[in-house]
Amino acid sequence: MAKKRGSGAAPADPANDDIGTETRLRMYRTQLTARMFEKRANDLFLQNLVKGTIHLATGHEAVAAGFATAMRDDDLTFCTYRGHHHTLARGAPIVGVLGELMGRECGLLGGKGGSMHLTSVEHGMMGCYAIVGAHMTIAAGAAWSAQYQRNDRVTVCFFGDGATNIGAFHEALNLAAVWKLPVVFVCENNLYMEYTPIHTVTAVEHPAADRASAYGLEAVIVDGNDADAVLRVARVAIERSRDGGGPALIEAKTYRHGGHSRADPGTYRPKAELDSWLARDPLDLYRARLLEFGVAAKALEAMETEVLEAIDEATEIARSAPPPSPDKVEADLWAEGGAAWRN
Amino acid sequence: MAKKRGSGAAPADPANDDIGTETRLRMYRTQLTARMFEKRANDLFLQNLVKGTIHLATGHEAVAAGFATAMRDDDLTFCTYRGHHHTLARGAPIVGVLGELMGRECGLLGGKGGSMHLTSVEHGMMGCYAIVGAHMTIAAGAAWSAQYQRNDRVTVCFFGDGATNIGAFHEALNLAAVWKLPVVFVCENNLYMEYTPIHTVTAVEHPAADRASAYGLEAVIVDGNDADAVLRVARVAIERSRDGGGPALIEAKTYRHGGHSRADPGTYRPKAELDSWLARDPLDLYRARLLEFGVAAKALEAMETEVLEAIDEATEIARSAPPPSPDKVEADLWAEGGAAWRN
Amino acid sequence: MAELTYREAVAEGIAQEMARDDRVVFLGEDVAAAGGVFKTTVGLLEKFGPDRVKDTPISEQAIVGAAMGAAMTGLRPIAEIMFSDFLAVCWDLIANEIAKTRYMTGGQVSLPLVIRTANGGGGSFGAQHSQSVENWAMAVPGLKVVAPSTPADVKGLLAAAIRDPDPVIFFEHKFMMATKGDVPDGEHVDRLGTAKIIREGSDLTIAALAAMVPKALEAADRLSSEDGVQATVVDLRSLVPLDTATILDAVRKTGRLVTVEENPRLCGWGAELAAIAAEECFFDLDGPIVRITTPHVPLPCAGELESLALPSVDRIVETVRKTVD
Amino acid sequence: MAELTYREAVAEGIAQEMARDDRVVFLGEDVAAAGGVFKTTVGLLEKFGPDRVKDTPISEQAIVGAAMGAAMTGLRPIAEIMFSDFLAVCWDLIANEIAKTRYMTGGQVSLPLVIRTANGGGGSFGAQHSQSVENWAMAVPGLKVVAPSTPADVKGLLAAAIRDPDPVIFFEHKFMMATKGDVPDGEHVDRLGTAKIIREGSDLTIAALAAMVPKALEAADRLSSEDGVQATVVDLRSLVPLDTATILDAVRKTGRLVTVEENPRLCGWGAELAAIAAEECFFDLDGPIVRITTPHVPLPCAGELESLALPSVDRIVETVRKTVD
Ligand SMILES: Cc1ncc(C[n+]2csc(CCOP(=O)(O)OP(=O)(O)O)c2C)c(N)n1
Ligand SMILES: Cc1ncc(C[n+]2csc(CCOP(=O)(O)OP(=O)(O)O)c2C)c(N)n1
Ligand SMILES: [Mg+2]
Ligand SMILES: [Mg+2]
Repeated sequence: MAKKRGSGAAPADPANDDIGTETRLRMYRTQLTARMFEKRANDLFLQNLVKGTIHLATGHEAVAAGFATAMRDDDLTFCTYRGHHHTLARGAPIVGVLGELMGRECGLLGGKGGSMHLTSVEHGMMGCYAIVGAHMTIAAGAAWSAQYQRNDRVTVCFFGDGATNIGAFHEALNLAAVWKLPVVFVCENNLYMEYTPIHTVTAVEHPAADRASAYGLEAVIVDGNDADAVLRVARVAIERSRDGGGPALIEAKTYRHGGHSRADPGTYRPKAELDSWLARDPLDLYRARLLEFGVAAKALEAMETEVLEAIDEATEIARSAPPPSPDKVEADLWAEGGAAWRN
Repeated sequence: MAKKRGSGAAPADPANDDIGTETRLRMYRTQLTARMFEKRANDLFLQNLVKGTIHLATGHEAVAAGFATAMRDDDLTFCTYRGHHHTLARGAPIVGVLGELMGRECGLLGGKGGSMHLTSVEHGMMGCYAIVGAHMTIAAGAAWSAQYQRNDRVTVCFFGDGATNIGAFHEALNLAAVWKLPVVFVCENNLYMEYTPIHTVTAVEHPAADRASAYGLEAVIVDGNDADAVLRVARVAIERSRDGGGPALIEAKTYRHGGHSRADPGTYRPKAELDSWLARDPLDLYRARLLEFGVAAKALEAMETEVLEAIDEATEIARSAPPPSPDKVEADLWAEGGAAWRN
Repeated sequence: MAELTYREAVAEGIAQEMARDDRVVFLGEDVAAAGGVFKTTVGLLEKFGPDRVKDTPISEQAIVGAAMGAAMTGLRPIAEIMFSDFLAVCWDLIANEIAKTRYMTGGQVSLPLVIRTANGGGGSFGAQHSQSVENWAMAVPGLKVVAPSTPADVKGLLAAAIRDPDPVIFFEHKFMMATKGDVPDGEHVDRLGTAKIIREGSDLTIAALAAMVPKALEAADRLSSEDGVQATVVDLRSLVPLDTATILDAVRKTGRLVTVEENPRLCGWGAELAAIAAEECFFDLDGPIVRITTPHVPLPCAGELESLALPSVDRIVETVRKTVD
Repeated sequence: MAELTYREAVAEGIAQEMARDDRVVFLGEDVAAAGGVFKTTVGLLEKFGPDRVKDTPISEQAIVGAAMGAAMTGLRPIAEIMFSDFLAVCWDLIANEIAKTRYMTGGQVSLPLVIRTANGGGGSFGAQHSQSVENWAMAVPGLKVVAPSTPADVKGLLAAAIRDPDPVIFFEHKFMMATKGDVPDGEHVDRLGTAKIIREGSDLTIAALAAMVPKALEAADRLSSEDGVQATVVDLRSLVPLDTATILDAVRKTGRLVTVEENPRLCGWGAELAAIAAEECFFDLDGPIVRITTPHVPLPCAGELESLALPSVDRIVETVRKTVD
C-alpha cells in the first residue's frame, strides 16, 4: 500500500521557505484564537454560563489552521461536534460562536443549535454534526453539488478516529471515490473515541490511512500538531481535488489536551502519553518555529494580547446578550419561517 | 496487499486427489439439487403457484456446495434473499423450502417469511435476510456467541458484491476482526447488483477482496464456479477460524444465469459475457470433472433422476398442502406464541 | 387529459421538473440505466443525461446524505430509496440530519429535497419489503410527508414536492404502480397539505391514504347500496402538512370518524387523526372513533395471511356496520 | 430498602442478572473500562470480566446486530446505544431484523435481548442528543418498550427485560440519572406490561412516562391544593405490552384523560392512548382527550427555549385547568 508518512514534514529551513512569514503569522493567529477560545469556553462552562456539553479541540489547532489556510474562501467545511477550532478558523465571528455556546440570541444559530452544531454558511462552515460519521455522506453530497455546478469548490470534511468504524464512513468514501468528488476527508486521530482508545476497537493500526486502499485512495498520514506540515498536505490534496483528481483521505495525528467533553476529566490516559503530547503542543511548536524564522517575540506577544482582547470583548458582548425570544421555539422549521404541521 | 488469486484451484489430477470421490459425489448432488430446485421454483412462479418475488441462485451452486461440504453440521450459515441453494445445501428438506416459496403451511417458516427469509435453525441455516448487508453484523454476533460459549462453531456468512458498499459490511468486518471472531464472510460476486454492474459503483476492482486489508485480513479470491476450488478455500478458512485464527473474507467469482429476480429478464447483460459464463456452468464443469475422475456416467444419470424425483415428490406434497391457518396472522410474534401488545 | 399509469406519472412528474429547473438532480439504486426496479424512472437518463440521473452503489446513507449535501449547496435533489423499508437503513440521515438542520441552524440551511420510496404491502413480498412506514416520517418534526393514491396526484404532488423548499418524503405505493387514471396535460403542479373529499355522505367520515383510498371508496359504495349508510371519504394525500381543516370539517358534519390505514396498529397516522378529533371536535362526535389498521405484527408473506392482515373492503364494511349500529 | 440513584439502579439491575445467568453478556461504546458515559455501568467490567462486558467500536449497527446474532444462538445480550437518538443509526437492525425475525421464521428464532439507551431532553444537549423516541419503538411490531421513572422501577423492570424471552427496548431517561429512590433489597424483579397508579383522584386521569411522571405528579398536587381538582396519575412504565386494563379503568372512573409526553406532537404514544380511549371508552368520557407534548419541532438547545418546548409542570396545570373547566 502506497502510504505516505509524515508527508509535508520538511525540516524547518528559514533559508528555503515554501510558506512565508505572512501565512505563518496568519496560521499562528488562527491557532491562538482557537486555543484561547477553548480556554474561555471552559471557564464559562465552569461558571455555568455555557450549559449542556462542549467538546474542546485544545491540541487540535494545527489541523484547523493548516486546512483553513489552504482553503479558498468559497470552499466548504464540514466537521464534528468538536468543531470550535474549525468554525473560528473559517472566519466565523468569535461572538457568534461564543454566543451559541452560551445559548444567546447573538449565537451563530440563534441559540437553537448549540456548541455541537455550529454552522456559518456565509463562512463556508457548513456545519458541525453530532452523530458520528453521518456528515461524511453529507460532505460528499456538497462535493457532488460543486462538481455538478462546476464551481470549482472543494469540500473539506473533518472527522475523528472513532468515526472510521461506522458504516457512513465507508459509504461516503466509496461514493466519493467512484464519483471522483472534490472532497478531502481529514481524520483528526487523537487516539481516543470518548474514553476508549481507538486501537482497542480497530482492526488496523492507522484507522483512516489503512482504509484508504479500500477506496483506491492513497494513504496519507501527517503530523497534526505541525501546522506547516498540515498546510503542505492540505494544499496538495485540495488542489488535486479542485483539478478533478477526486477525493483524498488524510490522517492527521494529534491529541486532545483535555477530556472528551466537559463531563470527562480524561483520567484514563497514561500520564507518560499525555506528557509526551503536551510536550508537542502545537502552539508551542509553532511559536518556536516563528521565532526561529526570525519573527520578533514582541510581535507574537502583541498578537497574543490582541487575540485575548478580541475574546474578552466577545465574551462581554455574548454575556450581556439576551436569550433567544420564546417565539423561536416554533420558528424556522420550514423555509417560510414557521413550524406548522397543519393548516 | 497479500492477495491470493484462484486459491484452491489446483488442476484436476485424479492420481493425486485431495478431495475424494465420495465427497465429490455429495457436492455434485448438492449442486444438482440446487439447480433443479431453481428450475422448478421458476416453473412454479410462471404457473403463479409461487407468488411475490424469488431470487434464483442458478449459476451459484458451486459456492453453496463447497462451503456446505466444508462445514460441520453444527456450524452456522447466514445468507441473503438469494439463498435457496445454501438452505438446501445445509440439508433443509426440499418440501420445506418449496412449501415456503408457495406460501404453504408446510413451508419452513409456515409461509410467514417467504422465499427471502428461509431459515432452518435445526440445519444451522440461521436465516436468509432481505436487507442488504444487515445480516453480516448478525453473523458476527453468532460468531461472538460461539466464541463466548467455546462451542467451536464457525459461522459462514454469504453476501453479494453489492453488499460491499453498505455500511453494515464495514462495521461487521471490523468488529469480527477486532474480536477475532470465528466467522467466514463469503462474497458471491456475480458482477451485478440488481441491474447495475458492480464495477460502475465500486471504487476498487475486487469489491470484497480489495477491502480485506482494511480489516487486517488476507484477500482471497476463488473461482466460485468450481466447487473443488471453493471447498479447498472454505476448509482452510473455516478450520483457521475454528482454531481461533479469527475471521476470513473470501470473494468467490460467479455469475447468475438469469435476472436478479423473477421481475428481471436480465437483458442488460452483454451477450458475450453471458455466453462466456454459461460456458463455465458449474454443473457442467463438475460433471465433466467427475467423469474425468472415473465416475460412471450411469451413476451420474441415476443421481440426476433421483434428485429430480425428490423434487417432483416435494412439489406434489407442497402443491397439495394447505395454506397457513388464519390464526397464524397473530401468532409467534412473542415467545409465548401470541402477538398481543396489551393486557 | 391523458391516461397514465401510476408508475408513468412518477417519471412524468420528475421529467416535468427536471426540464424546468436544472438544479433538479436525481440519484438512487438502479434508477438510471435500468429505469428503476419499479420502472418508475424509465427514460430519465436518456432525457437528462448521466450528470443529472445517477446510479448509486447500495449505500442508502450515502444516497440521502449526498442529497442533503447537494440540497444545502444549491441543488434540488431527488433521492430514491427503493423500498420504504430501507428508510430504516438511512433513518439517521433522515430523522437526525435532514429533518433537523434548518431548525438547528436557525434557518441558515435550506434543504429542498425529495426522498421518493416504494411503500406498502399486498404482493407477498414479505415483512422486509412490504411495510407502510409513513407514520415513521410523520413522527419526525421537519419532514413533509406525502402519499398519493392516483396518477394525477402522483404527478402533481411530486412536482409540488420537488418545488417545495423543504424536505419531503414521498411515498409511492408499490402495488398501485399499474393502476391507471387521467392526468392533466401540460404542466401539472398540485399543492402539498391538501386533502381531498372524494365522496360525500352524511353518516360518517372515512379517512384513508394511498392504497386504502380505493378500498375505502369501494366500501363506501357497498355501504351505500347494501345498508343505505352514506360515508364521506377523505383521501388525505399529505400527512405533513395535514389538512386538518378539511378532515375536521368532515368529521363535524358527519359526527363519526373511521380511519383506514396500512400502518401497524400502534402509533400510526390513524392514532394521530383520532387524537386530534378526540381533542378538537369531541362534542361533535356521535360515537367512538374507530381505527382500521394492520394488526400490530410484521406483514406475513403467504397471500392468505397477508390479505387477512391488511385492511380489506370487507373489513371496512363490517367495521363500519358495527360502528354506526 | 436501600436508597439508590437512577444510574446506580441500572448497574444493579444488570449485575443482579449477570450474576444469576452467565448467558447474560453486555456490549456497547465506552461501557466497560469507562463504566458508561452516564456512569450507569460502573463496576460491571470488574465484576464480570472482559468476556462478558465488552467495549465496542462506534458501530451501532454491529452492536445491535451482534446482540441479535448472540441472542439467536443461546445468549441473552444487553446492548447499550449511548443516546436514543442513535437508534436511528441502527434502526434497520432494530425495526427490520430484531423486531421481525421471530414472526417471520414462524417462531423458530428467539431473541431474548435488551437494548438500553439514554432517552429524553432537558439539559441543553441539542436536537441530536435529546430526543424522546419511545414512540418510534412502539410503532414497530415485535418490540417491547419500557421506560421507568424511578430507581426501583429501573432495577426491577431492567431485570424483567433481561429475563424476558423477547426483544426489549429499554429507555433510561438521561436527565433522571441523579434522582434517588428506595430500591428493595435482594433480588428485585418487576413485571413488564404493568402500569402503576401513583396518585388517585376522581376528576381526571393523567398518563405520563419517565421524566414526565414527577412533573405530572407535581402538577396533580398543585391542582389539588390550588384548584381542588383531583387527578389520578398513571405511570405507564411500559408501552408494549401496554397495560390498557389499568389505564382504561382509570379513564372510565374519572371520565377524562390527559396525556403528558416528551414525544414531539405527531404520532406519539399520547396519540395512541387517546385513540384507544376514544374508541374503547368513548361513552365514559366527559370531555375532550387532551395531549400535552413537545411541539412538533426538533428540541432547541438554549435552556430558555428547551424548557418552553418540553412539557412543564406549569403547562400541565394550565392545560388541565382549561380542560376541566
Ligand atoms: C453514531 C454515534 N455513536 C456514538 C456517539 C457518541 N459519541 C460522541 S463523540 C464519540 C467519540 C468519537 O470519537 P472520535 O471520532 O475519535 O472523535 P473525537 O471525539 O476524538 O474528536 C462518541 C462515541 C455519537 N455521537 N454518534
Ligand atoms: C439496504 C438495501 N438496499 C437495497 C436493497 C434492494 N436490493 C435487493 S437485492 C439488491 C442487489 C444486491 O446485489 P448483490 O449484493 O450483488 O447480491 P445479488 O443479488 O447479486 O446476489 C438490491 C439493491 C435491499 N434489499 N437492501
Ligand atoms: Mg478521537
Ligand atoms: Mg451481485
